[in-house]
Amino acid sequence: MLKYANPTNFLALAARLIPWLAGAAALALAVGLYLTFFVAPDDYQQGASVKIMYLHVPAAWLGMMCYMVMTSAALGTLVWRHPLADAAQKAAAPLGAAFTLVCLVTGSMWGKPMWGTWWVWDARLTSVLVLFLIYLGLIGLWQTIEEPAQAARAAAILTLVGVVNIPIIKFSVDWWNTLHQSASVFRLGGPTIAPSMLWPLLIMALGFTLLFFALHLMAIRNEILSRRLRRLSITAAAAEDPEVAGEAAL
Amino acid sequence: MKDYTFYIAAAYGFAALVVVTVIAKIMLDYRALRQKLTRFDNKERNR
Amino acid sequence: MPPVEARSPNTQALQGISAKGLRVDRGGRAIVRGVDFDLRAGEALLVLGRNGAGKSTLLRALAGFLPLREGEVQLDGGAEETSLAEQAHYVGHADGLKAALTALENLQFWARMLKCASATALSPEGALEQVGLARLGDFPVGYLSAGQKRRVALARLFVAPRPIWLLDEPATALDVGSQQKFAEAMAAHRAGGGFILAATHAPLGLVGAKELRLDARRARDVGGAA
Amino acid sequence: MSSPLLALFGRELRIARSVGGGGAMGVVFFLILVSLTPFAIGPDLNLLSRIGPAILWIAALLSTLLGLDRLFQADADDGSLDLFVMSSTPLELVVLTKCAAHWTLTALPLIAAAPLLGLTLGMEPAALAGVAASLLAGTPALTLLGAIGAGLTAGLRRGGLLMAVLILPLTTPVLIFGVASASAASGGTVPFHTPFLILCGLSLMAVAGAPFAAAAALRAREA
Repeated sequence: MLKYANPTNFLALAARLIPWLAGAAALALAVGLYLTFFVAPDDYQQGASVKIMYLHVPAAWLGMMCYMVMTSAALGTLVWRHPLADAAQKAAAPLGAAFTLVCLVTGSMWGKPMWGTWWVWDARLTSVLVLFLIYLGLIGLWQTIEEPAQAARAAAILTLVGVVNIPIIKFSVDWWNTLHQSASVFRLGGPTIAPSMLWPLLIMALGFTLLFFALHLMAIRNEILSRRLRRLSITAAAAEDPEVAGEAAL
Repeated sequence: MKDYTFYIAAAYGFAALVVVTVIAKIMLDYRALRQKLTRFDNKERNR
Repeated sequence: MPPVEARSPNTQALQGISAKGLRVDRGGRAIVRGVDFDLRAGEALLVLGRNGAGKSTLLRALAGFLPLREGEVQLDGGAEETSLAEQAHYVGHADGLKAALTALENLQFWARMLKCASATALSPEGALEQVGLARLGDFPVGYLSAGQKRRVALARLFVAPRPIWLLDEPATALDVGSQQKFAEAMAAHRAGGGFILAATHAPLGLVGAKELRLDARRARDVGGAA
Repeated sequence: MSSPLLALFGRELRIARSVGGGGAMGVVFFLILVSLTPFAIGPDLNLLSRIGPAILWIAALLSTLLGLDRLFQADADDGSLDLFVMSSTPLELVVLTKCAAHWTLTALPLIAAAPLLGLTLGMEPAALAGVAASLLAGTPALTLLGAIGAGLTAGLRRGGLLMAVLILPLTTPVLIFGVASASAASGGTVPFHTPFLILCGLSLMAVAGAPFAAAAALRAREA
């Protein structure tokens, strides 16, 4: 019975992997933070506020990467009917939403010193906002449909529809942004990044990615356990009537 | 060069807050699920 | 405005219910016409008839969900100014349970919502015991089978006791054991001076119950005190 | 008297929590509506900040109303509504309690989120406070008027849209005085308290009248 053997194998695998991943993530983040605050030079224009970039850009990458993970999980659910795929997809959505939220808020906090307002409808920030809304929609879908298998298929379809639309959204937001080019907007990111600033960025991104995978495995484990609990309580409820003989036959 | 420490602190503070809440939620869910499942096993055994 | 806090209905026990010339319309058509019955404390009335004869309509009218086109219902004894509906329980096809809540939570809610300070009220746990679902208290109702949901709904009768039971096919989805248990509960209710008006096809084991036959074709009341 | 209504209030909150973010869905809808407007109007913050209060109020109006069509539907389907009619607590108070629970679950998060979203429209703090205050005063009226619509359409299949069509015209005064008091907060000819007090009056009128209308609508559903 591959279908049932799989989750238990996964739990054993996860139990081994999670401590390592968590440790590596902590290490990478520590090194990244150290580099960011003590080694990387300030930007000649933006001054020290560029340090927020080391948080903002990795968070944006993670938001995108998480959606790619969900897309492959959606394919796993719909095409190969892999039992763990929908658990992986459901586990990834809140993480994706959290990372995009971090990206949006840190972007706004970086924008305040630059443009004097908390939020600017910059092309990239707006696309990330739409991505954040898509994540919220997916999480809402899972909360509404109780039956796991049905919810998984619905969410998988919505994710795939989303992945087709994200490039279109990106393009149309850029076009929308340039069409209304107003003086107060200038693109985030600035010139090519000097090597001394690139390294901390890559290490921070690595740290975030490791953190994501550690949390993702843990969330999948939770999802498997909660489904097992649901199944157990349904069967237990049905089998709960020793006194009333005829019940099971009904 | 204006002093941006407030914004940097706010940004990193918020990021830390979100990450810690996500980790805490996952860990708490995990513990709650383990407890319920073990309670189920005991109930099964001693029924 | 009747006092919002209903005095406990059985300060003086309800002696009898009598109905004369009841007529209930639905969609402009007389579904039930010329219905008379008289019940004394402890008696039961079986409302019989083919599907569509208006059994449910009559019960829903008595419960106050539908207006009576003609005729009236007399209550003698029992607390004044409280309508029949406030002294009755209605068990219809829908169980009135929230799937997301557990059986206990549902019963605790109904105990407080249909609040009545009568001594014979069972605790939610006791009521579940009465219908043989003691161990299912903390399961979400959504996980229970149709029969179990039905029994949780019937447990509501014990949580906030009221003299009149309006039962619309109470035995559906119940298996033999549960039907037997419920028949005993009904007998106990009648022994305590309660009234039972049940619309049913399956035999409910109501001993010495009066019958009221609503026959759709002749739309005429044939029944009467058996 | 209070214990049945408190029990009902508790049950509503518990159901919304266990069925997943009952309230959260309304806030997400509010967030989406507010973010859609700049896509139509353009990213220019000066323009957006001028019409900010209007955007926030229209979004709040729609998300409050469209969250309401399920208010009585679930109870009508599972038979709880019949039992409410039979309980010794008047149906009007049951309706008022359900509206209070719904208001706490959807309108309060909305009022908390409105100022944050106002930032994305470039509104200054005074206007944000104005919007929050006007929403606090206006949303009870929206919830209660919506409850009348929900009572009328409980049990109908396509109730949601019909309910909005029935009730939206009735909410125009609330919208007018709501936006007026929100804009007045950030300076302008009209002092803040004039439209604001009228808004409070509208809400109080709704609290007094709507439960009777909604209860009558629910009773009429059966006959």
